Amino acid sequence: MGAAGVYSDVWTIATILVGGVATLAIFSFLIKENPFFRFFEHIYIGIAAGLGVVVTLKNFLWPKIFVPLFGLDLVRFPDSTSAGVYNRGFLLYLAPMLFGLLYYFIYSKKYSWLAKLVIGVSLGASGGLAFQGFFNQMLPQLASSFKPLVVYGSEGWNIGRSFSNSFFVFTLICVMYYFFFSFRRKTATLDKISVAGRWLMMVCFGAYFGSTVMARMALLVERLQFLLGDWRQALLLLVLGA
Amino acid sequence: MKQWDLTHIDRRVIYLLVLLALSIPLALEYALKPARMEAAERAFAVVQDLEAKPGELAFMSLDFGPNSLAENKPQAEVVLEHLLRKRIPVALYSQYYLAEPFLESIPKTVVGRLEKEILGHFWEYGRDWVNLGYRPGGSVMLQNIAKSADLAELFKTDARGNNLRELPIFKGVAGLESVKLLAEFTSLVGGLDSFLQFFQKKGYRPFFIHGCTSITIPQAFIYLDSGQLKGLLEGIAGAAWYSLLLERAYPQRRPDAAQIINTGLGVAHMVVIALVLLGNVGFLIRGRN
Amino acid sequence: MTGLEHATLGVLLLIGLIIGPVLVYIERARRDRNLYVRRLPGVDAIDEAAGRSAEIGKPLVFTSGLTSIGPILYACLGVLFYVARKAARYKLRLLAPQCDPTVMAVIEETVRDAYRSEGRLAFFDPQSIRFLSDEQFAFAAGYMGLVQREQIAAAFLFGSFAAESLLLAEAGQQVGAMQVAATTSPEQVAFFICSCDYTLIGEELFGASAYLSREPVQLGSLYGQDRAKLVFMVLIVIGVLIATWNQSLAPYFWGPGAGLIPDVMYWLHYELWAT
Amino acid sequence: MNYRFRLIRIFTFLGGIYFFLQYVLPAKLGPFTFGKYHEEISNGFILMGAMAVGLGLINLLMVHGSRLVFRRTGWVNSAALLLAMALMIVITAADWLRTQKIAAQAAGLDMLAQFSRRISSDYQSQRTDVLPFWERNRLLLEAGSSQLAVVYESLEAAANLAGRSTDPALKTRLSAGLQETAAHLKETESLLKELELESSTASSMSPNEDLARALGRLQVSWRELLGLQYASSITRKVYDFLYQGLFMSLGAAMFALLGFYIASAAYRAFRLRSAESGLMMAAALVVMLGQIPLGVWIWYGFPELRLWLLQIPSTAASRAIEMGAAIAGLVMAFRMWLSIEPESFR
Repeated sequence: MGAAGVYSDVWTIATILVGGVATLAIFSFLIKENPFFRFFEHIYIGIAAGLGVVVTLKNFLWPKIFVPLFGLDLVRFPDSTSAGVYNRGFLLYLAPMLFGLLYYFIYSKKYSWLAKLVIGVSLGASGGLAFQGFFNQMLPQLASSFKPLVVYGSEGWNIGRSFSNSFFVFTLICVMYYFFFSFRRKTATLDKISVAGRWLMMVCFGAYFGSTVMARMALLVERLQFLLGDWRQALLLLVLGA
Repeated sequence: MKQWDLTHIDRRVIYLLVLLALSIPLALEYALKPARMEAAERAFAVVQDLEAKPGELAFMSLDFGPNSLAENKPQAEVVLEHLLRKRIPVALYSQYYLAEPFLESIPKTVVGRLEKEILGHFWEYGRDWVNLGYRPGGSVMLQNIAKSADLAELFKTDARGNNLRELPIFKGVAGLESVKLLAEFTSLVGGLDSFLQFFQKKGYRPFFIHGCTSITIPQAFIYLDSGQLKGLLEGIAGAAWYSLLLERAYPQRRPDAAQIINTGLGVAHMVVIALVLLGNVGFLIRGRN
Repeated sequence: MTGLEHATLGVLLLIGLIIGPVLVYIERARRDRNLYVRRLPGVDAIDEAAGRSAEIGKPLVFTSGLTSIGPILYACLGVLFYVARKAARYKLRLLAPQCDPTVMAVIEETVRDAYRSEGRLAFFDPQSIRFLSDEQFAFAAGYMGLVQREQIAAAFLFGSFAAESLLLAEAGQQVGAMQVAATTSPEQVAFFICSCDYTLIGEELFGASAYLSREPVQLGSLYGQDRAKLVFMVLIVIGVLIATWNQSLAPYFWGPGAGLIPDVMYWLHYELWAT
Repeated sequence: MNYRFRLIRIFTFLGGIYFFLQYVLPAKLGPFTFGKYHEEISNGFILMGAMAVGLGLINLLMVHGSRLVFRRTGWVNSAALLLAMALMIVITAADWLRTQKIAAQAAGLDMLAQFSRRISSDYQSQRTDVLPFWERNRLLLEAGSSQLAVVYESLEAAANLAGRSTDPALKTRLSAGLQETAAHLKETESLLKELELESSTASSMSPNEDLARALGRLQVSWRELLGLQYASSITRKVYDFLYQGLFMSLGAAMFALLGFYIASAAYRAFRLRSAESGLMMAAALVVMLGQIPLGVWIWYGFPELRLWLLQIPSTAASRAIEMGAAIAGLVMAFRMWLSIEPESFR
């Protein structure tokens, strides 16, 4: 944000100021849990809850359900003709709506089993959906694992790529092998494959950890930039009363 | 008081060290010389060799939100600055709604800095750069861009509501072939994929340079190796090296946020590495006793 | 990649290859109750953590993080059921902070059932199933505060986690709780390993419940699942060998385009995959 | 097995049957086209889940409401939570309603544009089941005039705001928007007067077509202007205060905490205790050295080694983990759908 124009407005300054205070409140947790953090923790949960309710209404319930259900997207012209016809099929939305209300029976001692009906339907639905999800996710991954172990390029045998591909396949097999639960490992070799699988996983986790350090530090820098930049200026403005 | 034990440094001391490592370079605006990044050098060369005739422009897609701001924003700033210095008109656009405010704020900061540095020269909205705003629709939108024979017709207005036909920057601009360069900055791999797939038409593909975050470097390198990307800014380090190259090409330029942030992040990494090493030294000493 | 809207014949075959062994082995497990399962140290730690909690009389926490309703949640429920029974038996407080209302309903039912099965339904406190927020970091903030204020003795972090994993695990670490974590997200495992006492990696999350209960249905499906994985492993080996032959060896020995063997994987790739 | 349990099983099965069949069966099965109502059916399921939103709210109200009522420890914080929640609901809803209203106002113009186009197309296709076009044009003129009066009024309000505003950027944007909208308004007005109202045969319907286009342009610029006006209203500013100042800042701060924690976790956990932890530490150190200048100064090969570690072993290992978990997940999903469960559980 540029300097002069932005600070002309009281609300903008207030927004920046409270942003810095909120940031410091969260950071204060680093020293220890304290009332300052606790207060903003509760504010955060409250705001998120309020936002969540309206966002559900605004982004889903209203446009996807209520608008077609009440035919609000139909245009009525001054001569009382209209574009499009109301589709009564949308009345069927009332069924999942009423059925979804069964969730609230978990508060009843006697009828809490009714809530299990709607829970069952949602479990069943996610079970049914899993088939498509599984294949759309796994098949491309499977196909892209078919790497040639030996690679010939225009300059002959490409040792580097051959090694990389072989190592890739080796890692894949070892780690998959590690996750067998039900086969007794009868020979020492098989046991070693499993150990190799575990070691290779540790390399993977370490590498992910290392590359995440940069992303997390970068987020922290962004906050510090804000505190040392916009927030400091807004604070000065407040203190000096300019 | 117990003896200094390297295996049990209080966590608050560690937090303090991280805080100091990151904020001292920021507060003092101090920058160390960044490391050479070859992929960023290639990106620099692409922009350096770029020439735009009237009716040609560069496209920048800023597809990042607050979460990757610290890495993607300096990248976007240095590339935009380079383009503006070379007087190549730039159209900024985004596929990610959280990026919307940056489409205005980033060019404004860059232009402000340039005008302060090179007195008497001005960069005007509508002539040197334009904000096309956030455009929903993802890859469908990209396909439409590729198919369009008249981009002004496709986009119609800029984010401020101006008719694109009335802006000098769009004078003579036809379809995709008028776009000489595409620079995309994102932390999302999916965004890059769809640009590679759809931002081209038969027989023509603009030069494509990309700015990624440290996490997505491995995926981005696959496309750099295959030649689909002509240059790559790898996280903040890439932006810092690019910034240094700019300084070499334009000696009166002052160090910017990219190099300062890069210094802070580098020092913070060193702190972490040093702590790990110290912990192990303490661990080994204790083991021996 | 959006993928396929509808399955092809090949996919149906694969579904059969995955589900078939599961059904067969569930039957077998019903007859033979002493099926072998590899030891999972993280799972043994669950008992240890519950025991510790009973010793010092402080609460347990079980969270499924950002898991939404689906197979992963279902796998966690087995462990939750086990933990909740322990809590009911030893009269421990079990806290379950939530971030999804529908998941909350499922969790509440499971905990209630666990208390019922121990004959201690009267001890079940609905307020211990606490909704925090459906916003990732608001949930994390609430969790951190909760763990500190309640000074918990043990934490179980089972399910899908994202960037907040380290926040949750460090909070427990700071109060000295014994922590057992399990997640299928490879990016988050490293953080759990650094901050928790035991971490179950990937599939071990699914194995945990079977290992704990030794129920025939769960053991059988664990066995079947291993066989299905074997199928995928064999597919990978075949695919790699064919790729090596067709892309490198055949062109080298016979010249370009000659000596190729028919590609089973081509079938997998195109017949199975493309519409 | 009692009837309740059986009923739950049946419902669970029914819940999954559509998605399963939709995937397993071919797109066309005889006269059936599977997936024709896919979006609506999916919405139905989402709707069912969305009904549970209240569970979270009820839980929050019970926990914090009781704390507040009985003044238990922390009741001040609970009060703050409930207050923040109520305030956020009110403000977000107000913000939404205002934007909704702007959209509805603009939609009024859009409706007229559609009507005008329809009059033309109905005339050309010689539709007989509607009023004759000159009478429809008369209705269009009537509705149009009253709509344009509304636009006029709002222009005055916008001009007022531009006069009062102290923000120069807003001022220029407002006056630019005003000018443009006023120009489009004039154009629309004059086109409205050219509509054919008398003769029973029109030589051409081009006035109607022109009017539709002008209305479209007016709609765009007016909407922009209304949006601009709203952006400087108090509701919007309070919303920004809550959303940007609190919600986003708190989220960013929580995320930034990870920067501190990752350092202390690395220090604590990366020890040469065993081969496993040693390997993990070595990989992490190499990757970290590969992404900072220091690493390159020590050895030029660190960035490349980092890349290799992430591209080859890490990708392979995480793919193997994901594959295994996905297979286990599919088996679990299948069991879940058919309720193949031990009796002790559920």
